[in-house]
Amino acid sequence: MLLGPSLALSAILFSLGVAGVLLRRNAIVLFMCIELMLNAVNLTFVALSRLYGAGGYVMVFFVMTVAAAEAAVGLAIILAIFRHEQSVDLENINLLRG
Amino acid sequence: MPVHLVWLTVAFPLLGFLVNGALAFARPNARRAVSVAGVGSLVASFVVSLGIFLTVRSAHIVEPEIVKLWAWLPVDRFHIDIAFQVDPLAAVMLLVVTGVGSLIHLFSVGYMQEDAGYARYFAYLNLFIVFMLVLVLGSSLPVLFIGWEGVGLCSYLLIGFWFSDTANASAGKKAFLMNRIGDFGVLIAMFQLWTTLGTLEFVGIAREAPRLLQPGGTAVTLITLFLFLGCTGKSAQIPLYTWLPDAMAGPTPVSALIHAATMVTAGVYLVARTNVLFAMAPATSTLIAGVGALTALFAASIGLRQYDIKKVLAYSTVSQLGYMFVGVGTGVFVSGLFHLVTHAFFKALLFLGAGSVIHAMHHAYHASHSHDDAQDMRNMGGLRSYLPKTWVLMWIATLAIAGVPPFSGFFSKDEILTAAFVRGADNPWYYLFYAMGLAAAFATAFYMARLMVMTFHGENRSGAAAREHLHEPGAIMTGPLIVLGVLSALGGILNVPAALGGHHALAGWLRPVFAPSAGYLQVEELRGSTEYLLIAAAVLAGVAGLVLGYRATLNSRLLPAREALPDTGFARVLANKYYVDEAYDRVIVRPVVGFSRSVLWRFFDQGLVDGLLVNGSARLFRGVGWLGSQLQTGQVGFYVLFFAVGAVWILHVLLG
Amino acid sequence: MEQFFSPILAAIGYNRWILHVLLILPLVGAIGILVAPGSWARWFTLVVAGLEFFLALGLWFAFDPSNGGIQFESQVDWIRGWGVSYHIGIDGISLFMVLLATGMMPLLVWGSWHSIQVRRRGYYALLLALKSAMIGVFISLDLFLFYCFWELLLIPMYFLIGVWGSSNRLYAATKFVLYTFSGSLLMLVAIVAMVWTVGRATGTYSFSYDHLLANRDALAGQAPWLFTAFALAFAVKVPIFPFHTWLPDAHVEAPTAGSVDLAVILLKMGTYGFLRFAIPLFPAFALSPAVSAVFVVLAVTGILYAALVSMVQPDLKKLVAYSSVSHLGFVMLGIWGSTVQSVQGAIMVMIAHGVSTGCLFFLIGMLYDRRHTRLIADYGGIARVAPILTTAFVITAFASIGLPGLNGFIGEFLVLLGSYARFPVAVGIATIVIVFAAAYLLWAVQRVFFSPLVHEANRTLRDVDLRELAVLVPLVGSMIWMGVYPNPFLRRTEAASRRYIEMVSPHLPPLAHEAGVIRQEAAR
Amino acid sequence: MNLDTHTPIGAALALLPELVLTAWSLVVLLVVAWRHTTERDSQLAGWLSFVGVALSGVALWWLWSHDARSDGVPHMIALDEFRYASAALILGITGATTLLSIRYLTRQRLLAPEYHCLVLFAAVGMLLMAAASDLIMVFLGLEVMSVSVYVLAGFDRFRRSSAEAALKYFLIGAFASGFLLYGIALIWGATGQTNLTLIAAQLTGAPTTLLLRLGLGMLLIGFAFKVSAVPFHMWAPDVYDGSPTPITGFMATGVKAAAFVALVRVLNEGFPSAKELWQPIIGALAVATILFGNIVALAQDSLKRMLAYSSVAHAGYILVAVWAGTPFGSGAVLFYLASYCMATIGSFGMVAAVEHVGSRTVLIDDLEGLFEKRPWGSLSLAICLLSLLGFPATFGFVGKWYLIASALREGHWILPVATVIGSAISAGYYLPVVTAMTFKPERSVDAHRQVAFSRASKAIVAAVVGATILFGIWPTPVLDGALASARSLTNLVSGMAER
Repeated sequence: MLLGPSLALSAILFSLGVAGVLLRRNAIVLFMCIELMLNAVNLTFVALSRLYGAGGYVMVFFVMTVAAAEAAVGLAIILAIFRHEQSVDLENINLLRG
Repeated sequence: MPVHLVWLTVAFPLLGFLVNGALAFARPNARRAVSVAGVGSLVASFVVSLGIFLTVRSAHIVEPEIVKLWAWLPVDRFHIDIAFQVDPLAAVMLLVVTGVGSLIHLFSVGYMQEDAGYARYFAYLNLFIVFMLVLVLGSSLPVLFIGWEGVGLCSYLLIGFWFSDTANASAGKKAFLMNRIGDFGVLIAMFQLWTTLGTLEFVGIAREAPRLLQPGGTAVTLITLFLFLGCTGKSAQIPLYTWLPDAMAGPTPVSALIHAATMVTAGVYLVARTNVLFAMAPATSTLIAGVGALTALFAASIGLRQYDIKKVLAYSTVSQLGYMFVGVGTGVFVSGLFHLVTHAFFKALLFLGAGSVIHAMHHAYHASHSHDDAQDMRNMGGLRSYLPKTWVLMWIATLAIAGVPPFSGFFSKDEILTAAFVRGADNPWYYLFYAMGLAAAFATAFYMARLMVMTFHGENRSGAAAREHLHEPGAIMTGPLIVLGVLSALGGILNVPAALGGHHALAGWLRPVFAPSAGYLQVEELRGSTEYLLIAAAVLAGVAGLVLGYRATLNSRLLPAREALPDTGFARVLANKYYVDEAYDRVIVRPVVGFSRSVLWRFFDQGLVDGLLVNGSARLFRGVGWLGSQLQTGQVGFYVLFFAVGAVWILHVLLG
Repeated sequence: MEQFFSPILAAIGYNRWILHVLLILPLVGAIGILVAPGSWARWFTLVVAGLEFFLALGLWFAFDPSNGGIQFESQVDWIRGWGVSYHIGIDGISLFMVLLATGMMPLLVWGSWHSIQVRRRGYYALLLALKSAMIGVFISLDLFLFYCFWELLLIPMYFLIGVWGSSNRLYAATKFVLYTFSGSLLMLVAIVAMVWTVGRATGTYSFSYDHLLANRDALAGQAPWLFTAFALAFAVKVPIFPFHTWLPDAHVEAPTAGSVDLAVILLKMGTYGFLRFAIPLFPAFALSPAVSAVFVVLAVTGILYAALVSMVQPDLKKLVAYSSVSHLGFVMLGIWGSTVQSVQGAIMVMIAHGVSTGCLFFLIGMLYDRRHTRLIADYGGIARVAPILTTAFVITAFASIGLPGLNGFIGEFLVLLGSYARFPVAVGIATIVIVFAAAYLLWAVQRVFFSPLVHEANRTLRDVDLRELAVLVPLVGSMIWMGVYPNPFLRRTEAASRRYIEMVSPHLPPLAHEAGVIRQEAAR
Repeated sequence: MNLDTHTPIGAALALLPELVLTAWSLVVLLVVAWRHTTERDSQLAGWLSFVGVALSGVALWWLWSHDARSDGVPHMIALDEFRYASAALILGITGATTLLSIRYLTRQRLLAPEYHCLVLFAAVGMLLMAAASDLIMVFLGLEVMSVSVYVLAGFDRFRRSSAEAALKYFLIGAFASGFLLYGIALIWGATGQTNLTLIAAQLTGAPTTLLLRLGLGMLLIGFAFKVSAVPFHMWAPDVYDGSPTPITGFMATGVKAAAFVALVRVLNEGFPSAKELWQPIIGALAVATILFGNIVALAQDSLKRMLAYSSVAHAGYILVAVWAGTPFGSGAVLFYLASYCMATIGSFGMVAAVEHVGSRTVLIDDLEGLFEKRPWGSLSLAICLLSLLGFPATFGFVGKWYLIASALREGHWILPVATVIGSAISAGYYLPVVTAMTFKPERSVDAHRQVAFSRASKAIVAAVVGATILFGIWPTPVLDGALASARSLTNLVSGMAER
């Protein structure tokens, strides 16, 4: 049984994703880190499927679909901002504040 | 006349007040109507009073007759009616108030004839009589207090009668405030009485006090001390006397009625009314006598160096009130009241006489377009040839106040001094009070002689132009003077002591009133020789004062006020009344106002409470809000950091 | 009179509908004004106000003085799920508050007839709406309902000050609302907590005052903080020193009618709250020595402090505002005096203060209408040109000073007399204020009305006209009436006061009172 | 009527409102595929969407009136009054948003009728969240809603601030969904269930495992973000500020309402036995949110931003009722949501009307003297703000009592006190708006020339203001409804009889 290590790995991946979000300033990179988080969760689902049956696999598909939708929307938004800023560096995106 | 009609004595002046009050707004120049309403109501009241007096006399009313009008403050067990109490004391006071009041009203008709506020004047004067009668008739302390404060109100209005002058308005306000300090005492005394005795009616007090109070105990001493505080305010004793001289700003008849004959004696009346309490509190009594003696001497000494004729009389009044308090403080309530009555006669006479002089002087100056002070005695002199009737009558009053036999003042003053001396046997302080009283008697005679000389004798100093216009006022003003002159001369008959062949008529009359206190006061008999010695001493002091005052003043070089040199040395201290007013102003008034303004209002109210706490907290919240909005940097990274901190916290709570 | 009116009132079922009508009528009037043409607004308001007053007059006769409990009571379910009901009624304490509120109405309209030039419709509508809320506060016997009216009242007042006030009105209006709103929010928590606590103990969840009162023992454990929450709300409204600083600003900036309403009704709400709710619900805590000490000290401090501060105000309205703080200190003292005398005295002070301070504000408003200044220094010698105005002012001032024979004295005297047994030293100190009260008012009178006429503009100042006289005469008349013959007032409040004392007396420390303090001394 | 959600027909019926709305939005999408150029097209799409919302409402009413219940243990879709009530609220919000948007879009030259489809899609997501009795459904609903709203936030794509708002919302939102999803996974791992009722059954009496705690924590983080609880709120002011105004209103009401009803259902249905785990967290979040939201709102000059912070603060209030974790509390959540949403929609409707064409934000000072020109509009805004403030005779007043009562019933007083302190502070920023409108004169003669209401938005504002006052005075029907709905939340564990 590789349940423990699998869960641990997914936790590590998730944390890496979080850390990436926290540390990086590029919108695209940030988005990729978020995708990493989602995939870490997918790993959890898959790992747990060993325990609880196929429900986990179904879940993974759901998540992948959602992630795809998010990616589509997200990239569009990033594009839109790029058109305004000529950059996707989040440091520069602070028109709204206070 | 049935006793229950006593309310009529109040109703007539009240009616007069209403009529005159209405006329003051509607027809201020209807002088005849005003005179009729003003004087007529008083005369009617006097007639009723006389009827009541005769009834009390013939029916031998000993127990107070309570005439209830309506329930005023019925609150649970506390129940106060608007009710009048008719007994010998009330009857005497009724006569004095309405009698002297009528005379002064009559005098006013002449004195105020040309004043624009004629109707207003009579309205106030009538209102005063209403309250004064409520004061002397009230069957309980709260009802008395209505009158007590009411006369204060009228005094305020009448002192400030010519309100366009700031000084007059201020004097009225000062009088009211000083009186209020005293009223504070009366109120506290009432509260304490209610808490201890459960009653505020005079009958109840007389009944319950011996039962519930320990003679000489703390409670009764406190009560009487607070009551006496009230008396010092109303009757202008040290330390609250300073308003009375200022009160001379009012029209002179007002000074005669309110500030000499009636209102200011209310304190003495109050002590007499609640005599049982004072009899049970020897410590307070001693204090009263001491304060009275001190006031008598102190005020008399100031009177020695005043130039304003009314100021001299004012200080004289303060001084004579001191005598009365020596009397009631010594336990001889009858003597105090006796002096009250005789003083009402001669002091009213003196004031009205002074009024007559001022009236003449004022007219003369007015006619000659002079702006000199019509009340300054330095501008008078030699007036006897212009105002002969006034001159004679005022001499009668002077002899009376100086205590020269057989004028009225002699009897009353002598009784007080004798009693004080006698009391000295068991309380040596009273010897001192006696000595002070004697000295005051000398000073009194001295300044009265000075007043008479400066006003009526010697050369006239009012200026040639004015001199031609000086003349005696009409009969409407001299008439009352003559009546008062007779009373001043003969008033002593009321209470001639046994030593001089009398039988204490007034004392016998008032005995039921003072019966409750009799048990607490030991009456000591005097050996005849001592009594005659004391009489001789009193007379000597008076006569010596008169003679010395007469000669000293006549010999001094008098100049009209504008040419006069300022006083020097101790005389200057006296002329400036020992600087007491200034001291009060510096030590009390200004610090209180300054403290209120800069510390309480500016610093505490506006600065601390409103500024720092109220507006400050608003500003603080806004400031914190601004800081909070500075967190909102617009940086996604920062937001995520915040998010992460929150996440860590949540997980920490759940896992920890 | 009563024998004459009572059958008539009974015949028309007066007791059943009167309170509802009094509550609703002004509101309906307010809506009517909004839909009616603007030019009708004043007359319409006057008619509504007059009608309201006329209807309320019946209370005077229909009220049963011997009954200390609630009268004219009616109860309709409102929010059944929570036990909230539309429960109204009055007793001797609230009777006069309602009469004051309704009696002032015609005077308010009449008194500010020409003062308002802009947005008249809104002004009169708000004035009427305010009245509804005020009446609601005094007749509510359901805490939810009470709280609704309590808060609702802020809005019309807020606009009255904010829109029709003078120069610094924005600040004053905001401060007024923020201050009182914040003060009363904790009361909301306390009310809900109370209902649940009692509900848990009895199984009945109800905001009804009777229910809570009957089961107040269940609250004993939480009394300290519940009472504190109530007390804070009421203390701000009274206002007790040191929560008073909103009042001078609100008074000064409000238009005349607003000032009068503030003085006459609004300031009574706090003390009424103490009498009706805060103390009867938590008597053991509220009247415990420590809490009593706090309130008595605050009351006495307020009495003296406000009088002293009042003395040095350059602005007439501020002066009167501070004097209100001083007067309400007396009410607080009387409430904690906890004797029938002191409580009745407190109620009398409330009534008397309403009449005399209301009248002072009217008078100041009249001066302001003429000269557009409230600064004392801008006046002087007015008595010469406006004798009637002066007379009215002086009488009112003396009523406020507490001259016996006028209304102010009755209450203050009873308060002090009744409280003396419990707090002799405090009463002693508080009594000193009679000197300061005379000082600040008479000084003001002297500077405004007496003294020489120095300002040219004052020379042409008009005396009161008939309209203004019609406002002043009833007020001054009632001051004299209440001072000379307060019996009808005392009689109507006595039973309620006695009931109140009975309600709280088990929790009072025993009083060595009524001819007994020194009895031991006598026995010795 | 009982529905067996295991059969296709049953499932379809159970999802009828969602299905209707989805289908209709596809229809609208088809229509706008051909007609998407003129103002009229945009208006057509708007009205069409409104019809869709109405149809969905009819479906909902049909279910509700037939008292549809699920056969046996509920599966993925809850069939209870709580769902119906919240769905009704959501549909109401959607309809109002649609109507408010029509004029706004043409004024701001945002002529892309897809906007309305997106609103409908978001509404479908919200409905699903409200209906979800399974964590997967919660996630899916949330994502459907979020993805649509991301786009809507950036809909005014030529405005920099709108694009920025979308980006921020998207990044942080996706980040948060990661947490939520991980939470779901871990809970699944801990219990082997995703159905709330079954989770609850699993947890009853069982010791809480590390996995469960971790999962619950992650779940809460995800929800805290959606309801914008402090400190997960940082996105909200910026996003609200940058988005098109009707969308801001939509986010402040619909998104928040959906998140709250889902949260309430998850906590009460799924984790009643873990109450002592989540209560302190919710409580602390509530206090922080109330205080922070209110205090920072004090410092705002921009009307929209002020309302944004105010909506953060209101999330805090609602969390107080969530904290209670009782049917009474859940009722309070519904009730308060209703009152809050009405007032907020009214406010944003007014903001949309006074907003100048272009990108300039509306400052509070810009409203000065509005009363002179627009008395009824100003009055409406004032009433909405007073309802938010919690003044008597408004819906919000009763709502606030309900919230406070729900916490006090549990014998707790810190949260109620925090609530009232927050209310007191909030007077400090609501009143200045009223002050500006009524007390101050206009800046210039034509300061309010641009203010424009369509008849539809007038109707919406009038309706919410009317309801705000009506339910403020006569709240009984709403109260009864809310409480009945809350009681319908299945709770196998404690039985929680109403006291």
